[in-house]
Amino acid sequence: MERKLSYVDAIREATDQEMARDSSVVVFGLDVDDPKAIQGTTRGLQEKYGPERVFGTPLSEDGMTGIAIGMALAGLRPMHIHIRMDFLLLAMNQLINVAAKARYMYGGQVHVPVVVRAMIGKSWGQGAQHSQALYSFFMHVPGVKVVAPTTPYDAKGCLIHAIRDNDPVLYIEHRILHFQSGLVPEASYAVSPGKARIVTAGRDVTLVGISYMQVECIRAQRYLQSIGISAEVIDPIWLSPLDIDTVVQSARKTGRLCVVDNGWTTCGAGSEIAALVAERLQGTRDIRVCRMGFAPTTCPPSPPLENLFYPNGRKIASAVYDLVNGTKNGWMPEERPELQEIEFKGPF
Amino acid sequence: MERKLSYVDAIREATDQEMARDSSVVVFGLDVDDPKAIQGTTRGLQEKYGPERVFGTPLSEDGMTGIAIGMALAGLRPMHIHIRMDFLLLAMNQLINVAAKARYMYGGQVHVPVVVRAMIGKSWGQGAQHSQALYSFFMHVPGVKVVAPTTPYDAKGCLIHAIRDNDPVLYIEHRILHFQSGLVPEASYAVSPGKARIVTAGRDVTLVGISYMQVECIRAQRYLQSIGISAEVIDPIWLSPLDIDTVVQSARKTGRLCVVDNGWTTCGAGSEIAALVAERLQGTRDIRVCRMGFAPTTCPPSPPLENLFYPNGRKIASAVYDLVNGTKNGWMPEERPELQEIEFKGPF
Amino acid sequence: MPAISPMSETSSDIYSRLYRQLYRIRRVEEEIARVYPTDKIKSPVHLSVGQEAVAVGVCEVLRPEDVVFGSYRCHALYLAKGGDLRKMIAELYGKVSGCAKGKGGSMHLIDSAHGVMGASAVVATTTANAVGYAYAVKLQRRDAVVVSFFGDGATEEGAFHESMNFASLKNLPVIFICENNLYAIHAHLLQRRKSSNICERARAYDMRAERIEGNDVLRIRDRVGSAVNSLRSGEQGPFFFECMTYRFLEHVGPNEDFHLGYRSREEAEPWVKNDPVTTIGKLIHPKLRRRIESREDAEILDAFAFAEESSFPDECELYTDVFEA
Amino acid sequence: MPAISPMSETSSDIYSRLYRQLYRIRRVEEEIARVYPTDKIKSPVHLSVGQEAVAVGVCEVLRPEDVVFGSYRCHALYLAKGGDLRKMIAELYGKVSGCAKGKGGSMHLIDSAHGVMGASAVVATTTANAVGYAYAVKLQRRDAVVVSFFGDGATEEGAFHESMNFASLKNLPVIFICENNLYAIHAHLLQRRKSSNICERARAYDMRAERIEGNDVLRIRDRVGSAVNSLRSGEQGPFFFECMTYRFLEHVGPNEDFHLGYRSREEAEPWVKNDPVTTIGKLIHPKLRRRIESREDAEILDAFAFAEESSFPDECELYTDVFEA
Ligand SMILES: Cc1ncc(C[n+]2csc(CCOP(=O)(O)OP(=O)(O)O)c2C)c(N)n1
Ligand SMILES: Cc1ncc(C[n+]2csc(CCOP(=O)(O)OP(=O)(O)O)c2C)c(N)n1
Ligand SMILES: [Mg+2]
Ligand SMILES: [Mg+2]
Repeated sequence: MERKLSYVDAIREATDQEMARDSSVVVFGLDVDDPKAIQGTTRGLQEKYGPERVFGTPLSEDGMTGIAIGMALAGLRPMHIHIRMDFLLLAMNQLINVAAKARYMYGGQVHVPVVVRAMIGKSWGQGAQHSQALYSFFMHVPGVKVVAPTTPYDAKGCLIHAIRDNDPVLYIEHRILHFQSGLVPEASYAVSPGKARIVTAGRDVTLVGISYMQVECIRAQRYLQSIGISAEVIDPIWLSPLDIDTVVQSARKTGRLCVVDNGWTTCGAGSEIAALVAERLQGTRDIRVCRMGFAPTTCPPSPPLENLFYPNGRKIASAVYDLVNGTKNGWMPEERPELQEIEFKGPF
Repeated sequence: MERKLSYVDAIREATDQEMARDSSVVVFGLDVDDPKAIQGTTRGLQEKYGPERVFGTPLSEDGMTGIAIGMALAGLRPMHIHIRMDFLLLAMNQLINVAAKARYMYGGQVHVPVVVRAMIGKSWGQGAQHSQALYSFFMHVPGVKVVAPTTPYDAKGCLIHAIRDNDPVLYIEHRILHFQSGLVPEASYAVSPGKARIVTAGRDVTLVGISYMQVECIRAQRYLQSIGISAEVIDPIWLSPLDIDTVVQSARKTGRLCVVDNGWTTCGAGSEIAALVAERLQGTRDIRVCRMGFAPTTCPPSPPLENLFYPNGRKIASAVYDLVNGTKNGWMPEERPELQEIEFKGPF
Repeated sequence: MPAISPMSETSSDIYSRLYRQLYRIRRVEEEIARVYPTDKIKSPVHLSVGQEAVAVGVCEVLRPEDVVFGSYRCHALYLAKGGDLRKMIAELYGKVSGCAKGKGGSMHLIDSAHGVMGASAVVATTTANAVGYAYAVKLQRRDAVVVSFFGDGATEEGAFHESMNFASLKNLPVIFICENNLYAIHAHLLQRRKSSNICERARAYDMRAERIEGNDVLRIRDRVGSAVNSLRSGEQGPFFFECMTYRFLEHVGPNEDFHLGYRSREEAEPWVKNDPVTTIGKLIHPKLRRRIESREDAEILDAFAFAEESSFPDECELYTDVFEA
Repeated sequence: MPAISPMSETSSDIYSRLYRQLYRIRRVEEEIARVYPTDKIKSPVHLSVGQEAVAVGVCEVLRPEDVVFGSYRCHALYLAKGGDLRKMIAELYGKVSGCAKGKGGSMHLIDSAHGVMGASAVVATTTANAVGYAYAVKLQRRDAVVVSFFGDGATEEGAFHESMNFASLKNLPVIFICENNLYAIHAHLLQRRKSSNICERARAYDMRAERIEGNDVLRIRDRVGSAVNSLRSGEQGPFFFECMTYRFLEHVGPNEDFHLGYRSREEAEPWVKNDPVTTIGKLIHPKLRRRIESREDAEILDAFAFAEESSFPDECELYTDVFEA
């Protein structure tokens, strides 16, 4: 199973395989059928499955979300794609008031197997309205599942699960991750909720990185290694339902937890994970926690401010150093070129 | 200063006083000028200030929110009223993408002094779509202030501050609290962010109750008192910015923290407060935490299920008992009629 | 009375069927209003009293496999489309035998087996859902018509605009039924839009639109019936109908509300005089009518008894149906 | 060339003013496109090249105290309304001397001193803001006109519908300018709605609506000018104009995009032939024209130099402007 694919191609393959397997799968959203094909993730699908099953839409996020729900009620499995998660703010009513609640408020008579693909943007001065990752909103509300795969392998497996899941699933993609490539089996497979992944085992600290921050956590782990701090890096993959047990076990072992959100920290995934771990370990194990994420500001486009806005491997390593040694800004690693960010040119 | 007012009248008086004081204040929203006058909170304002400054609107939450922002950009101080917080889900784009970001993304050239009044409903089988309290969404995003007054005194003072504040403020009212009455000075005064209120001092546990749950926490405090557990009840009043210091000091003293959300707990205000307290006290004070809130389900209208869905004084007292004694369901107080819920007849 | 479009049955059959529905719905809601003060129904009720003609006239021309979506004011629609009466009353009582196991309440009636695909407490949300359902029906080559019911107020919501545009773009087999009762809660139409031109706006989406005056169940049946027939015969949708009607009782709750002053008894008078339950009743032989009424009365009594006797959901039900088990 | 509505100035003054603006905007964006590959501008640029006539024609009839709102494609509007050029380029460079201190970027240009009240990266959001601003202007009895610029795609959003309805209900002094360039990114108008009838939809909100063909700056100035005059003379709004125009370059970025295949060079040809920068330029004496051009060229060089030399925001700027200090 040595085949390598990009994250983009992994999404495309998952969608293709599911559409071939199940004629009830339909894919739509703004620009889904245009020459850019959503970064390539929908390339060729319309030619293969026709304009009834794959189509671009008017600019109507709220309406099209309600339409997706209606399709699902009629037995289809719609996938609604948004090139920016920020636009989901136009669709909150249908997502939260209808999709998340339909099964329950109709006493189980209906279900809503909708997949919402939402992309998180970063850099190139996209600024205030093209940079948000609002997954904590959907973790907060019962009735929606949330997944943020970071590897091409999970990108494919999680999307296949999401399409087959009989409940609404919010599938979050970071545009930088689109450029990652990795091993992806050709055969169809599902990565289902329930199991977080321990990416690297470690002794001294538990590092949980969400979405793209997973990459920065791995960088941090390398930096920390160089000074003898052993970090256990965990990728939760599914944020709702969340496999907290894996994190709790790790934290019990390391006694230290650092969660790095790919969003703001207040009422974020990191708050939830920190609170859960505190509740679960209190009285049995004294632990140290630290949350990182976006600066508590709007995202600025000016490059130097943008760099300050986001966490990165070095900042994470530095924070973990302090967590371990009880220092304050005790250490900041030198930039290591071989750990450089994946080269990409914006705007994305 | 012995004058008593209901929460409803406190809101009405605050609005009236500010409209008299500042001709730039305008009040609108669905049904603002109708015979029910938003539970009475807008009663008489249109007669007094005219239909240009006080008016009902079409059913257009998103548009009217954008319109409120435009008014604010032109120098008005709009107050936009929603009889159900659930409807804010239609206005998220303007609230989060525009109101919260305008000052920042325009480099301080503009500001958006909008007040959004949002009511939380409860009971009488309102069910899935008329029961949500989504304040954690707004705590998550930088640029919006959030307040959830629980007493008539704070209802007036916080609204006056909100109207005068030069940034967007989300003002949350629980419909049960509307029926509370209490001391309210007639003279104008502002209750500004920065200071949580210690409602009752205590030794053994810190009880933080948000919005209506403040009332249930006070009930719990009484129940606990009867078995010799002394609870310090704190009302944060302002959720963003949040006065965490007062909570941290109390938790340092009591060593135990129970936060009762008037909403779901996952990525909720309770998660944030618990995480902040853990971060602040780690290494100096070992504390026990417990979060309570809505059941992790959609709100059911059937009375017995509805009772299970919400925390109440007895359940809180029982959870705190366990927190203090390390037991599991160690104690559940007998219902005490004199602590009965405020009698009200729905639907609200 | 407008003529009945030719069909293979005597008009008296039609009259009695229409009357049965009109009477049934009216009596059910009168019974709800009677019981309401006892607090046995702990759910906000938005009664359709006065507006039954719209749901009845439309559903008269629908088949079981056709599908309807409604608003919180959904009792008439639910019943007219064939929704189970016992399950409806039990739902209002919050009983586990309710159509949503007591987890929906009065504003979210559903009976998928009879094509009642749900109702929302958030205005204008089910319109988009109906359009999506119609897209699926077209894609699946199913021979079914989808009907979306909503009030005049719903037409002001952005979701309405977006739904209209897409339905028109894709020529979907959906019929939009705007129940224009002149008010959104207590706000008159003309407080919310410059003119009463809902059909003009619908036409701006390139769809056929027609206003039906007078709360006229026969005309509604007639006009909507021909739209349904064209859809069945393969013509493309959508169609839009603005049905003028009037709410006799308060927006929510069991009482009259003329004392509030936002509308006058005089305004209501012509509508009450022309109450379809009475006018259609007059078209039927008294004997037959009494037979219909007593049958319905009995069924209604039975449904309320059923609701009373049914048990509340078990505690574990709180946690089921959030996700698939 | 349509006649100029009589005004107290020779048409040549008008031509040269229009040309100055058209040339200035075109050259600024050509310069942006030239610099872009160097990555000095780290901000997505949605260039107006080809569409300048709309902003220029409209702003020609506006006063400093009038106010405009735009979309992310806001360079032409910003400049036409008198926005500061140095601050604009500095903003694109992310410098603290930018109109938003480097915190807005290309999609959020603002110059409140000159009535440029902002631009949004989320389609159709500023339309509602413009309507709200117009409500305030009316309430404050201010003698100002508000103009909302948006693309054809924006008309599909629910926010558009809700904004139109309210502006019409309250007769607000707002002018809606739809820059119809036929595309939303790569999707043609007719992939997104059944027919090209934007004005009809506007009329369904009871407002005067008119389409202006041919990317014709003089006609735009003429027609919008008379609407502005009626508003100034106390007539009630709103007014709606659909200005047909065409984007020469890619949706976002500095290049052409005919190779993508979603539109053809043939389609573009007539628009390019009829490029207002050229046609208006022809109406001016070459000497005068060269004088205008060299003055603008100099100012543009200066603005880019200013941006280059300006410094980036200090780190502390990250935390300011979230709330009032
Ligand atoms: C999005 C939204 N906004 C506001 C409300 C509050 N509300 C409930 S019913 C109603 C009036 C709706 O009027 P209409 O659509 O004409 O239906 P009717 O009640 O007349 O049948 C309003 C404003 C709501 N439920 N949903
Ligand atoms: C609400 C929203 N949906 C989608 C997008 C992505 N998007 C950016 S520009 C654009 C096309 C807008 O077309 P139009 O309104 O005609 O303006 P134009 O770019 O042609 O000037 C889209 C869909 C967005 N920015 N905002
Ligand atoms: Mg109505
Ligand atoms: Mg366009």
